[in-house]
Amino acid sequence: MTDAFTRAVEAVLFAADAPLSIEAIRAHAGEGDVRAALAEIAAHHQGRGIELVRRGDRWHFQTAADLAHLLRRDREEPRKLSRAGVETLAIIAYHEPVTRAEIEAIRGVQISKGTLDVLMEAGWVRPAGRREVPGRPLTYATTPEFLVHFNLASRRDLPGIDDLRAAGLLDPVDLAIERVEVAKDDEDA
Amino acid sequence: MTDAFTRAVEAVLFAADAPLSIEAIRAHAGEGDVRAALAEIAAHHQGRGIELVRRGDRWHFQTAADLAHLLRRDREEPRKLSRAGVETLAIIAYHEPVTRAEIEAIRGVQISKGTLDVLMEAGWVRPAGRREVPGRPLTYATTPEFLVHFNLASRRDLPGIDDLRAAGLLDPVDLAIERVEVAKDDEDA
Amino acid sequence: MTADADTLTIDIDGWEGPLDLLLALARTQKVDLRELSILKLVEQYLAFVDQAQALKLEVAADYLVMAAWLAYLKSALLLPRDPEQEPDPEELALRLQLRLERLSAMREAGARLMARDRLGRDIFVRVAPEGLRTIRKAAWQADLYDLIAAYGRVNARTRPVMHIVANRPVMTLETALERLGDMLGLAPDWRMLQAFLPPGAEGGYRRSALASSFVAALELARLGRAELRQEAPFAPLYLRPPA
Repeated sequence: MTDAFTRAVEAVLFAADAPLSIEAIRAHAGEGDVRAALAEIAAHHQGRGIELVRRGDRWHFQTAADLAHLLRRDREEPRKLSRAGVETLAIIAYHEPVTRAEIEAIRGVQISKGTLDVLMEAGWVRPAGRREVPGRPLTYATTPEFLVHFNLASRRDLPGIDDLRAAGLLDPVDLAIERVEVAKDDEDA
Repeated sequence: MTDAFTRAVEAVLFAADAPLSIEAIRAHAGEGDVRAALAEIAAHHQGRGIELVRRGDRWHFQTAADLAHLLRRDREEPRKLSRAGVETLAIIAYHEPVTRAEIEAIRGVQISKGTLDVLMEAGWVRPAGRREVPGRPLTYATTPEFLVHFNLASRRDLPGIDDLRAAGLLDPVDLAIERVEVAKDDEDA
Repeated sequence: MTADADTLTIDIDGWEGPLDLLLALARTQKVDLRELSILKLVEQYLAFVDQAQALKLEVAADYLVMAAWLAYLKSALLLPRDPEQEPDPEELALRLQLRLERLSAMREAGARLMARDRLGRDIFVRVAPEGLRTIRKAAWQADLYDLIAAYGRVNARTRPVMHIVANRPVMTLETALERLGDMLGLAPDWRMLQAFLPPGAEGGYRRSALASSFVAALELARLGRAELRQEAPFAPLYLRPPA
C-alpha cells in the first residue's frame, strides 16, 4: 500500500487536464514531499502502458511512446505544417529566444505573415519579450505545450541539439567567421 | 517488465474517451488474453491514486473514488464585510432575537436580501425561531462563532449605549452625508 | 526533384528563396557541405537561372539579386589574389558555405522534430480527465471596533435630533433704536452710520450692530427723527438730526 500523500499526488496528476507544476500539485494534494512522491509514481509506472513524464517544470501522465505503433490513430499529422512552418519552428526551438530578423537570416527569405501566426495558434510558440538592441525587436520562444506535443522532457532533449551546438551551427555566421579567423591567426603565429 | 500486450491494454484504456468492452479493447490492442491483462492491471493499481474499475461489462480508469475531494480545492479569500453587513450584524448582536422588519426600523434603511445571507454564510448569524405575532416573522440571533470571531466572552461584553457615547461613537456626524452613504451602500450590497 | 549530376528540373515555385535553391543545388554535389566547391555551386546556380530565363519563366527579383552577387563572387575568386581587397572573396565564400550549413542543420532538425512521437498521433493523454477545480470562498472579515462603531453610527443616525442655537452676541433692534435716538441729539452734523456703533465692537457683534443700526436709522427717518443722505448706491450712509 502506497502512502496517502503519494496516492493523492497520483490522483491529482491523473485527474488534471494539463501538466502540473510542483506548486499546483501541492495546492491540491496538500503538504508533503512532492518530488519524492513523483519519483515513486514514475518508478511504479516504469515500463508500463502509462508513464509519468516531465515536461519542463510540469508533470503529466501519457501513454508510453513506444506503444505508438499500437495506438496511432491515423497517419495524418495532428497539424500539418508547411515547410516554412517546420523550419521556423525548428529555428525558434533550437535558438530561442530569437528575433524574426534572425529567423529570416537563417532561412535566407522573409517569413510570410501567416507562418508565426500558425505556430502561435498551435500553442507551440510565444512572444518572449524584446531584445534590448536598437529597434527593440520582439523575440520568440517555445511554450510548455511545445514540449508536451513533441514528447520532450526539456529543450535539452531536442534531437541533436548538443551536436549542433558543439559544431557551432547554432551560432550566427558572423561569430563563426570570427572563430575561423582566430584559428587561422593562431596557425600563422 | 510487464508483457507487451498488458502494456497495450493499459495504454488503450488510458487513452479511451469512454469505458471499453473486452471486444473494443481487443480491437485496439490486438490479439491476447484481455481478461488476464485486466486482472494484472487492476492488481498493479490496487490501493493507489488511479483505479481500474468495471462498469457492467466495460472497463475504465478513474481517480480513486476516496480521493475525489482532492480534485476540488477550496480557497479562502479574505473579504471585508460591507457597511450594510456590519450595521445589520451590530443590530442583531445588540437586539437579538430580532426580525428583519425590526432591523430595518432600527437602521432606518431597508436591508437587501444578500446582507443576511452573507452574515449567515460567515457563520455569525442564525435564524432563531419565529416571533408569535401576526405573520410569524423569522427572528435572527448571533452564533457561538460570532462570539469567538469577535473575541467576546458573551454578548454582555458588548459596550452599552453610554460607553459608546463616552467613546465619541454616538456623535452626530454630518447626518445628511451619512444618509446618502448608507443609501448608496445598500444599493451596492 | 530529379537530378543528374549538375542539372535540376526547373520548378521555381518549389523553392523557399535563393538560399533554399542553393542548398538543393549543393546537395547534387553529393559531398559534405564543408567540402563544397563554391565555384561549382555558383556555376550551377547561374546555369539554373539562365535556363529558367531561357524558358521564359518568371524569375523572382531576389533570385536575380543572388545571381548577380554570385557572378561577382565567381570573378573575385578567379582573379589573382589582391591582399588589400575588401571584402576578402575567400571570406565571402566561407560565409555562403556557413549559411548553407545552418539552413541545412535547421531543415534536418525540423524533420527530426516532426518525426518524433507526437501527442495525439503517437502518444495520448486522457480524453476527458475529471479536471481540477479551485472553488473560491469568501472569508468574511470584520472586527469588534467595526461592529460597535457601526452600532454607534446607526444610533446616531436614527436618534431624534435636537437643534440648539448657540448664544451669540447680538445687538437687538430695540437697543439700536435707543442708541441712535440718544446719539443723534448730541451733534447737529452729518455723521457716518458706522460712527454710531459701540467702540470696540468686532466680528459677529459688529455686523449685528451695523445691521440693527441700519434698520433703526430707517425707522428713525420714517418717524421724522433723523435725516439720511447717500451719494450713490453702496456709498457711505450719513445721518443727522432733523434741521
